[in-house]
Amino acid sequence: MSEPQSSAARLPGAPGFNLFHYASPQTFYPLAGRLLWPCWLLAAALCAIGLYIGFFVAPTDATQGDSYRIIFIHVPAAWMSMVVYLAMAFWCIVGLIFNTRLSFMMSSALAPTGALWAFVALWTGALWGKPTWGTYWVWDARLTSELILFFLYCGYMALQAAIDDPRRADRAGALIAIVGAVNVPIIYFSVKWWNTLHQGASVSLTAAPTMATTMLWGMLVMALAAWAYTVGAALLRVRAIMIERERHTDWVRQLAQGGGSRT
Amino acid sequence: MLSVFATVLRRDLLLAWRRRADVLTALGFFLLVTSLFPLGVGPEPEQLAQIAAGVMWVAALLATLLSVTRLFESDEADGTLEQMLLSVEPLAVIVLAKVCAYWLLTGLPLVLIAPLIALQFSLSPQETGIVCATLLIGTPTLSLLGAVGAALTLGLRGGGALIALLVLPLYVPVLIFGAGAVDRWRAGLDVDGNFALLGACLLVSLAVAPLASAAALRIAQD
Amino acid sequence: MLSVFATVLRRDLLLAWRRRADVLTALGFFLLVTSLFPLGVGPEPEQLAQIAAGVMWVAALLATLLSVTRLFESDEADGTLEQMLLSVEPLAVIVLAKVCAYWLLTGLPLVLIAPLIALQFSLSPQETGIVCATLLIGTPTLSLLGAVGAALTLGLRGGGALIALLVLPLYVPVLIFGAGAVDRWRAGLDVDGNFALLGACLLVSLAVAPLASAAALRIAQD
Amino acid sequence: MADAADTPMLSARALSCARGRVRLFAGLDLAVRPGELLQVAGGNGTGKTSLLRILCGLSEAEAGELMWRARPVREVRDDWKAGLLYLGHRNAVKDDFTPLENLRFSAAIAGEALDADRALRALVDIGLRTRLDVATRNLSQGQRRRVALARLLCGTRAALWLLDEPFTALDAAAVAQLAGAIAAHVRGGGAVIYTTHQPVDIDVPTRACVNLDDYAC
Amino acid sequence: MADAADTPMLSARALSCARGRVRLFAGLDLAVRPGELLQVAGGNGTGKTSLLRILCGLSEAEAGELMWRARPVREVRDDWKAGLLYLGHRNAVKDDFTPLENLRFSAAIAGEALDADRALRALVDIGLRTRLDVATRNLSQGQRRRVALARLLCGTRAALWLLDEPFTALDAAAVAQLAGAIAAHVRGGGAVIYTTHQPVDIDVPTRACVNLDDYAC
Ligand code: HEM
Ligand SMILES: Nc1ncnc2c1ncn2[C@@H]1O[C@H](COP(=O)(O)OP(=O)(O)OP(=O)(O)O)[C@@H](O)[C@H]1O
Ligand SMILES: Nc1ncnc2c1ncn2[C@@H]1O[C@H](COP(=O)(O)OP(=O)(O)OP(=O)(O)O)[C@@H](O)[C@H]1O
Ligand SMILES: [Mg+2]
Ligand SMILES: [Mg+2]
Repeated sequence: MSEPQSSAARLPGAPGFNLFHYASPQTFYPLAGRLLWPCWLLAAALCAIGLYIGFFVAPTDATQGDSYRIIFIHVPAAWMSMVVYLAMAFWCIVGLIFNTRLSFMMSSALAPTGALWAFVALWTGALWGKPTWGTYWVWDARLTSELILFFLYCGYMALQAAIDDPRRADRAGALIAIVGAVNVPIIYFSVKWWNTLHQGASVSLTAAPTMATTMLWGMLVMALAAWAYTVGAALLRVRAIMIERERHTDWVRQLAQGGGSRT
Repeated sequence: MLSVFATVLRRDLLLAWRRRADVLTALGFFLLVTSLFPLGVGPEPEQLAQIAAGVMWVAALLATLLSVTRLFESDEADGTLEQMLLSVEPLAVIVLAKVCAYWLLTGLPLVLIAPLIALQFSLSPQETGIVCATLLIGTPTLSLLGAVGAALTLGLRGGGALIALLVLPLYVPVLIFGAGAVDRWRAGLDVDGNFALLGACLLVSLAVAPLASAAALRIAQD
Repeated sequence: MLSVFATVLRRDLLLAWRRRADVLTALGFFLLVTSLFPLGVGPEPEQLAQIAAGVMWVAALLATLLSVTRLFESDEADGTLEQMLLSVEPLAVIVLAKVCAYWLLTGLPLVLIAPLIALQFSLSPQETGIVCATLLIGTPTLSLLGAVGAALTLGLRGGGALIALLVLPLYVPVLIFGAGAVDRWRAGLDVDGNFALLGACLLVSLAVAPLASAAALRIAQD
Repeated sequence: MADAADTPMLSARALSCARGRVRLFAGLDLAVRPGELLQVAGGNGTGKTSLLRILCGLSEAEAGELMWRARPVREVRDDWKAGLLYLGHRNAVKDDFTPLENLRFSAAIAGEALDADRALRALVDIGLRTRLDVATRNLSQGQRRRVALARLLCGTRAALWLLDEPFTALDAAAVAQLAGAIAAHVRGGGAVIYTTHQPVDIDVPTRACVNLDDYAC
Repeated sequence: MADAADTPMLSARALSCARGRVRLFAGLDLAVRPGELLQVAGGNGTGKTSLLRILCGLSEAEAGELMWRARPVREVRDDWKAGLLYLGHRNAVKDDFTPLENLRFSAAIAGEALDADRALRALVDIGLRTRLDVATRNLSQGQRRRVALARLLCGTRAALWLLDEPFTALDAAAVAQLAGAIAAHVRGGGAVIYTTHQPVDIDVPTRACVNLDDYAC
């Protein structure tokens, strides 16, 4: 019994190229550990600020009253659910091209968080729908495609769980992640392509914002908090995956003998 | 006899545990089908509430149909079925244990998730209660009848579709009594009759299906 | 390349001919589901006509889902798949041939029988025409996407249900465009958009699915 | 009377077997007594597997009579079933279980209790010590066969073993070990009917051979 | 240059193979030249099947390099694929087809044309004359194996045969015949890599043996 050798080390020209230095688990593991706490702290701080703006600074909406304040959770969650999926697909493509184990680990580490965001977006959207549309759920294009996104996350995780061999699990999952990425633009543009109940995009880089500045700030701060949380959660999970997958390698054994020094 | 029942039950549950995804995905299938129908049919809430019970029942039926094919398949392929036929224990008991495990893994979760789906279709609490109760009595019947179909088509080509053809006619009464209960309740009629009939279906299939499946398996092996 | 396509196509058709029941039963399944639905939902003609397109589409989708699982299964079990992977011919072409045969055997008969079912739901001739046309363009897409799911889940536990979870999300757009066409036509809107989108789905999956399936098969065999 | 050494454990009279439109053999008489080893020989397709499946009741003969301890099998179906153990071409192991789980469940299905210790010992004896916690799907061809054969090593109630090509896929060491186990069972008063195409040395006092080539139609 | 007798047809350098968390072998060098017969030996589970699957590209090695006629296989993937024929544990025959149909379709899938006459002759040669119109599902274990092996008898473009336990389930006559076919292929300038647990006599001038027991980790 001995450890499979690092595939990153076999990359042509890998030793000279700096970026690949962190492409191998044993170098990335301590880095991830160091990044962990800053991420958590940032997430907590931004979340506090964002919620403060959202609930105390932002004005009450003329038509919707206070129920609109769900927006401060709903929109960041919806954004993150799409971003995380794209990130997963990105890591899978990197993994397939460069054959780095770490990229696949990143991808599987991101999936549960992405699923969580998709679920939160669906949940808050449904709660919001009751007061505004009079129903929790309608079969509108955006809602449906967001639901599909959630199922894609579930499918990705179920597929990986069903395969024992990590290599095969990685590659099969990658296929789903990449093919499913088609869904993300559909979610984003659905409000444009079909005329639906759901709100169109009101935040855009090119046009002037159509909502109150404080609302916008609250949303953006919350979005940053969600980013920080996502990065933190992904790093935490990727560390766990690394340990679990490489538990028979020397560096993990040394880590275990080193008395759990985390960084 | 009891011990072989317990062992086979435990064995099938353990096998399913090894394939956790299986249990989750059977559920996922049910969820998806019930979500697909509104998509196909159109989103008017009243119309949806009208057809909700029907859709949930059809989905449960299809979820069973889709998975019951595999009830004996793997045991046949690897030769375990031969060993079951050769066992000193009665084959019907082994079959019953397999069906129980199957229902616990596919029928029960579906009954448990049903209230959520009823919510999605905006059913009232009473209607939800009735749908779930009919599913609770009805799904074991579906599993038992499915087992007969699975045993009959074992080793035949055509598999899934052929099973559907054999078993669906038997499923129809269950479907009618089950899905009909909510409609009767809505119409202000009483639903005891439906429950009694569903119960009778369950009892009859409980008595007949294991024996019939066992017989079919013996024939399939010859 | 063409010759291997023709051979594999012929081979799969011949295999199906040896198991004639298969072809009949896929059809039978479609017929049964579409007949079950009125049973579950209640027999008011207007309501039925309302949901007819949706029901037929969902039934087609499920018929595909139910049978596509087996697309590579038997070739995997007896080792033929290994030989296909080792062939000098491109694997994607072989996969495409298999999908074509599959569609000819399950999709096409279903399109051909659809007018009969439309009659049963009392659709008008124009509506019937639209439903059949959408099915004709849509079912090949379903087969192609199903092949990717089948390849991905080959040999895995979870089988049918796992495929459903993976593939249904991709089926949903097809379903929406397909089933939506009749509704739009009824509402007096034009349906060209739906057909264009269905055509686009078909072209995209024709280009992507064989390659993706081939990749998935290689992964599965490793 | 049942265990008297001269009462055949299993005997068949005028057995014939047809598959499709072909009759494979006819007029086959055969008997196996306690302490006897019987090889069923014959070329490919002469009906060895078919014969073994008839002898254990998985298929029915076209004609002929089958006796368990000198009584027609119809009358003593339960004794007959309890008295034999059949291992076919297929291994009857579940890919998702570990070898130990497979061994215990297959004993349980046959209706025999098997304690974990004994099962474990059998698996270690048969050379799977380093693969005890690997799912059977990941084992090699020969290792799977060993999982199935481990049942023979951990003591079974069955007096008669019916083994269809037990030596396939096994390496030389495993073949020798299995031959030893068969010999021990036979010497202990059991009986074994087996088929094989490999020349294997099994060290028992009495051995008989039925060559199906002689009964071909 | 390609066919010079001293250029190895297929060679491997420093091959290692891991399955799950176990490394099966490492640092394996191997080369087979035209006119050579190479046996891969080793106990059950030492990685013979895994090695053969790596050599034909069905799985990937953990490390090491594979060369086809002295060039890395990555560069000559098509030649490599066209040059070899792999027969595994599984027969790759369809239960519903007759032997003849099976033979023709499997040649076609591999990308070789095969006329009916030649295929028929191969099947008759291998002893299936009386079973030509029986569906393969009804054949015995050994007869199915023969259907798969018939491909070797009807001439194939492949210069290198990779045979995983080709002799299982065959009776003595069929084993001798297959050994003859292998010998003929090798003498004709082809090469064969095979595994077996049965001692079989193959009459060729040069034969080599790699024992995986020696490379175990
Ligand atoms: C379950 C139901 C819902 C889902 C799945 C959902 C999904 C989404 C998604 C994916 C986005 C981000 C896309 C983008 O930025 O363009 C989003 C944004 C948004 N949603 Fe929802 N939503 C739901 C319900 C609602 C409801 C009921 C309302 C309020 C009436 C609402 C109002 C908004 C608003 C205002 C935005 C921000 C749009 C922007 O400024 O770009 N959503 N939703
Ligand atoms: N429908 C059929 N038509 C013609 N022959 C058939 C049919 N079904 C089975 N057979 C023949 O029956 C025989 C089955 O033999 P069986 O499997 O018992 O052989 P065996 O002696 O075990 O052979 P092996 O050594 O190859 O395992 C085969 O010769 C097969 O060709
Ligand atoms: N996930 C895993 N964990 C541990 N060991 C594994 C795993 N997957 C495969 N193996 C081992 O890999 C080896 C596969 O060997 P392979 O099939 O190549 O053997 P073989 O030499 O062909 O044996 P046989 O003679 O029995 O056919 C086996 O020893 C098996 O136990
Ligand atoms: Mg045999
Ligand atoms: Mg092997």
